[in-house]
Amino acid sequence: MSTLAAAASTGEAVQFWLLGTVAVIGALCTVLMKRAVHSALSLAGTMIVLAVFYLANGAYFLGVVQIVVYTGAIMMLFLFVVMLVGVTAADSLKETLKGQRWLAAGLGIGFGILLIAGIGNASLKEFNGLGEANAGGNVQGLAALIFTKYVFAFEITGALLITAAVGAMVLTHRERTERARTQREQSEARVREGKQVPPLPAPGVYARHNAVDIPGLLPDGTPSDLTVSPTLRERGQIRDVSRESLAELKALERRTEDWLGRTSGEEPRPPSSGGTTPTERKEEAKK
Amino acid sequence: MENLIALLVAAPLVGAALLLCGGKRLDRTGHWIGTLLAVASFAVGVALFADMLGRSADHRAMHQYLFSWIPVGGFRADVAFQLDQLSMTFVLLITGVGSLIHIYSIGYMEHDERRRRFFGYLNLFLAAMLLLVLADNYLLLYVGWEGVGLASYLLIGFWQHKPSAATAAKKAFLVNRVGDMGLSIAIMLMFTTFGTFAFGPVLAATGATSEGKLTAIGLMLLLAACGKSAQVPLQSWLGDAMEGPTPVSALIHAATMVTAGVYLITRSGAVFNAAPDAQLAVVVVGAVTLLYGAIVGCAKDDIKKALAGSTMSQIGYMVLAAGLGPIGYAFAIMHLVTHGFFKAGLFLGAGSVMHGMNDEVDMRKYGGLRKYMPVTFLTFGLGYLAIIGFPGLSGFFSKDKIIEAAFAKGGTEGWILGGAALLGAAVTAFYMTRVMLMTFFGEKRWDPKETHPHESPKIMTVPMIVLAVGSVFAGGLFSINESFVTWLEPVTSFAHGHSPVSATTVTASTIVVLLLGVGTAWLMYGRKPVPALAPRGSLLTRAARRDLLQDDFNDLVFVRGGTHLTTTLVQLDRSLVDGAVNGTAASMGGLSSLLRRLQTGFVRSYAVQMLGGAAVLVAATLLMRGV
Amino acid sequence: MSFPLLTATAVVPAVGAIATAALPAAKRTAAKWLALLFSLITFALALVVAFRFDPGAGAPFQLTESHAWIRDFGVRYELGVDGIAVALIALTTLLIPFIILAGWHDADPLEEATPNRRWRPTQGFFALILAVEAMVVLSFEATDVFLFYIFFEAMLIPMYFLIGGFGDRAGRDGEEEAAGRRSYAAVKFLLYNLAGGLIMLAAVIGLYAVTADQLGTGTFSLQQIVEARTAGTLNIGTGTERLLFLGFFFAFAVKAPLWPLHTWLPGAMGESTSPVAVLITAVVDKVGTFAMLRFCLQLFPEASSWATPVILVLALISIVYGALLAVAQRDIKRLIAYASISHFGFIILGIFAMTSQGQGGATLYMVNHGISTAALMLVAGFLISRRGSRLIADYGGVQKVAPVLAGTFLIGGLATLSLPGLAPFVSEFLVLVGTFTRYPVIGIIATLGIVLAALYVLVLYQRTMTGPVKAEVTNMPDLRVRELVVVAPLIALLLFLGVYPKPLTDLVNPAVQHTLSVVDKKDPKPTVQVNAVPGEGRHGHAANDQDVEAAK
Amino acid sequence: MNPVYYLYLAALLFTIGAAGVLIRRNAIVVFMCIELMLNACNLAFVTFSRMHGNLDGQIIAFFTMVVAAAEVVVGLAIIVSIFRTRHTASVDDASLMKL
Repeated sequence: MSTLAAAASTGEAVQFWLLGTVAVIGALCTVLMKRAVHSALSLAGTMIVLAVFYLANGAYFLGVVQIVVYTGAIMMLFLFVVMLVGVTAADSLKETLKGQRWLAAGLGIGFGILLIAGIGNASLKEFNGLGEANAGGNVQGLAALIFTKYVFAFEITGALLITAAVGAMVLTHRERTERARTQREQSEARVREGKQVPPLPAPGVYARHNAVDIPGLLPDGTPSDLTVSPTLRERGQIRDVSRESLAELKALERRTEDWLGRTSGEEPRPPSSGGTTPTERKEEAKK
Repeated sequence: MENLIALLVAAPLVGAALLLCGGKRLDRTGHWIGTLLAVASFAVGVALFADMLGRSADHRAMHQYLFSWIPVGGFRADVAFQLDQLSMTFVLLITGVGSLIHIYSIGYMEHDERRRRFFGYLNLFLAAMLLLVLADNYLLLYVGWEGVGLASYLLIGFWQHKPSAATAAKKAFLVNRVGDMGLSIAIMLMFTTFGTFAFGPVLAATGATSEGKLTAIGLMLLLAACGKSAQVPLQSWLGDAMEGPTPVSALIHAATMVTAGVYLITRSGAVFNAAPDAQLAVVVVGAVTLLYGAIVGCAKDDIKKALAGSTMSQIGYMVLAAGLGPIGYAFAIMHLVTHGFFKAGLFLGAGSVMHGMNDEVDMRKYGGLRKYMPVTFLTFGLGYLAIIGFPGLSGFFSKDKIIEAAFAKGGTEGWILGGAALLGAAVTAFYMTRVMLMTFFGEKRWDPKETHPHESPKIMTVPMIVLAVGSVFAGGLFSINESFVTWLEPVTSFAHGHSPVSATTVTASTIVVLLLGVGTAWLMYGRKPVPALAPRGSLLTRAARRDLLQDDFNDLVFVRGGTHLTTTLVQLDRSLVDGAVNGTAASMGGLSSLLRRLQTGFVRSYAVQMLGGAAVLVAATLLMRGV
Repeated sequence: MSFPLLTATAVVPAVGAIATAALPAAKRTAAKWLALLFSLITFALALVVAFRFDPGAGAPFQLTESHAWIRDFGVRYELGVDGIAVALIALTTLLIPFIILAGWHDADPLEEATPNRRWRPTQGFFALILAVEAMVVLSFEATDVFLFYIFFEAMLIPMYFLIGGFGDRAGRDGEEEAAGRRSYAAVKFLLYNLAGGLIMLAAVIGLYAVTADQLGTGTFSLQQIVEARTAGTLNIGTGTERLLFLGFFFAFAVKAPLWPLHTWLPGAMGESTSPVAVLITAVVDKVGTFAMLRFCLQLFPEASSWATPVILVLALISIVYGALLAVAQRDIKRLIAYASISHFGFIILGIFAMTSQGQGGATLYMVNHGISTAALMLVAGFLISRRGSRLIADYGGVQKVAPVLAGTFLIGGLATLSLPGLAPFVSEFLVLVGTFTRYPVIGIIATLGIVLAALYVLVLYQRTMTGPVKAEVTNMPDLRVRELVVVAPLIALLLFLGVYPKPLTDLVNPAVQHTLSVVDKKDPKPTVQVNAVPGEGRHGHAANDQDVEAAK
Repeated sequence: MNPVYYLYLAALLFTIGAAGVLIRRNAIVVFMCIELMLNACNLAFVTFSRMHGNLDGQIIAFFTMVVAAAEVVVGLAIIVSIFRTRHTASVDDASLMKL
């Protein structure tokens, strides 16, 4: 489709209406989603849609660049940063500044209306499509322009990019101001502040469970939070298996007793939740 | 000869400068210098007088042009003197009486450590007064006018440690200032009307001027005269002015300064002749004052205040006469001169009495002094006879003529004025007799232990004698074939009035009322002893003791009202005018603190503002395209 | 190009200011003498100016100097003097030496307060005074509106420091209290005048725009603009002219000060030391009235005659209002300040009466008021420095203790109430007559001022000088030699100008006539033509013939 | 169907992005919204280039992308460093501009 008609085909119309709605929804989600991750993803969606529109508008190069640079690079950068920063719980959409939301909504709507009105009353009737512009191929056309007419701008943007890269490095690079503390100093500090002198206890119960998300049990069987990483604690992803392990302990004693031939009451009922059944374990024991 | 005129003024002026700037080294000789210069000025006056007599009546006026004083555009005031018969009369009176009083003061002020300054002030007064009567234009006259005011201020307040004296001085100056306002307005009117304010042109051009303007000028001049001559309604200062040393009262507040108003009116005769309404006002003021002063004089127990009242009333006579027009001017001046003699004499007498009674002024504490101070008694008595118009003495001639002229005004006015004048004569006789009796007759009401009344030294008595002689013979001398009138006629234009009653009737009636007054006085104060403490007295008496409540009125209206006004204005200035200014400043501050609210520091609110700005821009561009 | 006399007159004090300021802290007395020397040199130069100036010559401005300065905006360094300017320059340069002498010890308390090597209040004080002199002189000389504006504004800065920095230690309550009030007064002075000045700046720029629009090349030169007006090449629209006029007038009315823009004056004069107070009211404020006469009237004749009624009424209010408030004051200096307000009312009245008497009188008034207020205020300053209080109630019977002081004080007071024979009478009467000839009612009301003046002066004198001697006053020394040297010449001058003001009037009259011709106003003719010219046939009378011509 | 609809879409997206910038407190999300706005602009540019039949619009869009990339890099770096020091990514907490 080297020649692009001034008036769009019906196919393009259908495409516009479908993808347009998607784009708008994506944008709205970007704004309204609680978690930054979701915002980023919906933004990426919108951008892909835009890429398609670029293609539809005969900007093939840009369309590709849009996908590569934006959805490829920039959005990934966003996601990285989100991971770096926003892992914590989603930020509430509750407004703190008084009247900020109403102002924003009012101004936004007003602004949009103004823009649309502007576009509306601009007489944009004649469309001479990109037919001859893209005649020699879109990329070639762009290249020709960039390296002749816009060469200086191009160079400057290059400089800008380099500066930006360097700037980012400078900003994020943490300069170590004082030398690292030796282990001795650390331990001394620990002793001095007094809490948790020995190393933190390991997670898991008696080495039967050693998943990081299972807290260790204190002698009386109550789980201790010290044993799991604070991140998991924050996310509320701790599995509490203390009661079940106690039940298993009981079952073990029963088996030893009837293996010694002492009879007793009814079968101990296996714990309802999680874990493996004692029958399986019997088989294990047999192996 | 003309060039001597300036000398008249210069001599005392030099004296004043010497004595006031001379410093302590002149303390011993100061008073002699002052007196000498006063006498010198008198001598010059006599010389000029002789020269003037030598000429024919029409060429007696002399002029001396010194220099152009204020030339601005059409406005030209010169320092130039004019010495005609009228001025001459005044010059002789001022320098003559002035010199006498200088001599008298040498004795009177002997024990005052600031005597040098006193004489300096006296000389200053002489200079100013001479300037007043010698000026050939109204502005220069105005200088003298205020100059005498200043001198009177300084001399009334001479004993400044007495708050009463300081207050009296201030009062005198202020009241005079009100009059001066009138004079200055009159001068402005003349300038707008005639384009000049020199006597010659102005008085010559009155014929060609609308009566309205002349009336205005006349009334303003009258206001000035009222201020200076203590005429109703501006008379309130004269009584308090008696706080000054007695020679001052004699010279300034009896003989010379207070008569300046009469001079002004007589000098401006042409204006008044052409403005009957103004003349009427003058007459009314004169008549009212002569009665007012007389009544006040009757009630005062302070001898000087009584005399002050009489001064008011006598000047009332003069003003009345001056208001009568050509038939009166000459007699006004004549009475002025004779009054100068006998009233000065009376005051000097009073001063000598106080001198002997260690500065007691209350007549009720006098009594029976005639044998202790015979000379004073004699001179005072002669002055007394003169003022009440005892036949043959000065007052008789001058006052009698005025009464005649008052009748001659004609119509009901004539009758009213004549009647007032006659009544005044009766009251004059009454209060002067009262003073006489209370002071020199009756039993002594003073304590012989602390007061030892004694005759004053020669240097004081001699001037009194001279003045007494004057007050006896001056009147007669003047009226020998109307010599005085003919002398003044070229200036004041004399006309014989046709009075409805014959001269003899008037004379007879004056003598009758005179006897009446004396008789009543004798009945009240001569026959029965005078109480040493003033009885409560009738309502009129009490009112008269308080100057007929004039001061109370002034106090209520001007002093109190003025104080309130000024204090409120101060408040307004602080709250309103300044408040407006500070208010603007404060409102600016408030506005900025309001704008400060916009700077929340929250990025997002800034963002909102940015978006708003963007929206406005877009809207603006759209509108531009729309338009 | 002859020797730039006018520039020299302004430069000398400026150099003096720098030199004085440069002296090291130890050389205090040297600084004083240096300042005095420079002020005297300036006075001598001013006298030379006065003699080189020829009133008879036709040119409105003489001794002119003109150099291009800011070419792009047609700003020129243009100096020139007419009679009025000469008189006022003479007054300024005459007063400054006396001010310096009177303020000989004003900075000493500060020296004792902060014994610091770098801190040099004495040098600062006198340098500031000289700086003010330089600026004032230049603003009297400038005939270029922009040049004038610069110095008109710049003189605020040294004045601000003089008011805020140096006070008489006579506050009722402690020094820091007084310092607070002082700085308040100084700030008020500054803001008030700056506000006026900024409005004027707008008007100045507007004027430039108009000239640039109509003459092709914009100019600030007074003479060019006046000539262009008369030639008809420049005619400012009525509305514009009125706006520009108001812009100029507002600034000058603040400086003058005219009711209701007067409230900064009592504070400034009350809190500052009396020499500085004299500097304010006798020198700096004169620039305002002078500028009304030179710029407002000559640049905007129609607008001035349009605004005249309102201005006259305001001036009238100032006269009566100032006098009444003076009566009610308890503080000697504030009383004198309000009296000055009343007097400035007279000056403005005379200027806008648009008669030769009125404007001539107003000019004389500026000079005489300068001298008389200086005399009164400086003596009051000596009095205050003796007793250490500004309150009238704290005095009494001084006349008995210090007769010379009392005498000089009385003479100053009498001059203030314009007693005939003293200089102010001449000017005040001229103003009154000039006003009366055109506006009789206003003239008559203004004469009330005479009575009120007598009231406040005499009340002041009575309360302070007369009566029984107060205990605190008993051992008050009389005037010292330095103080006599300050006061005596002023009093002599008052007397001389009161008796023989002709030199001054001859100096001023042509300038006034020129101004009137620019404004295109004539003196009203007397209703009755007196055939007899006063004093005709007198010898030595030819002197005033040209005045006759002037009047016709 | 008239390609001008692309412009309407661009306007809509731009507005949504702007509103997002105003509403969201999380700096990262704010950044995303800015990206959204930029993309909207790009769409408009591309559409314009189609209208005028020359490639300049696309060039501009291209440059916009580059600039956007640079901006994102620096911006995110800033966010990271801020988060390190203040342990938050909320723009409201960084209100040091207010004194």
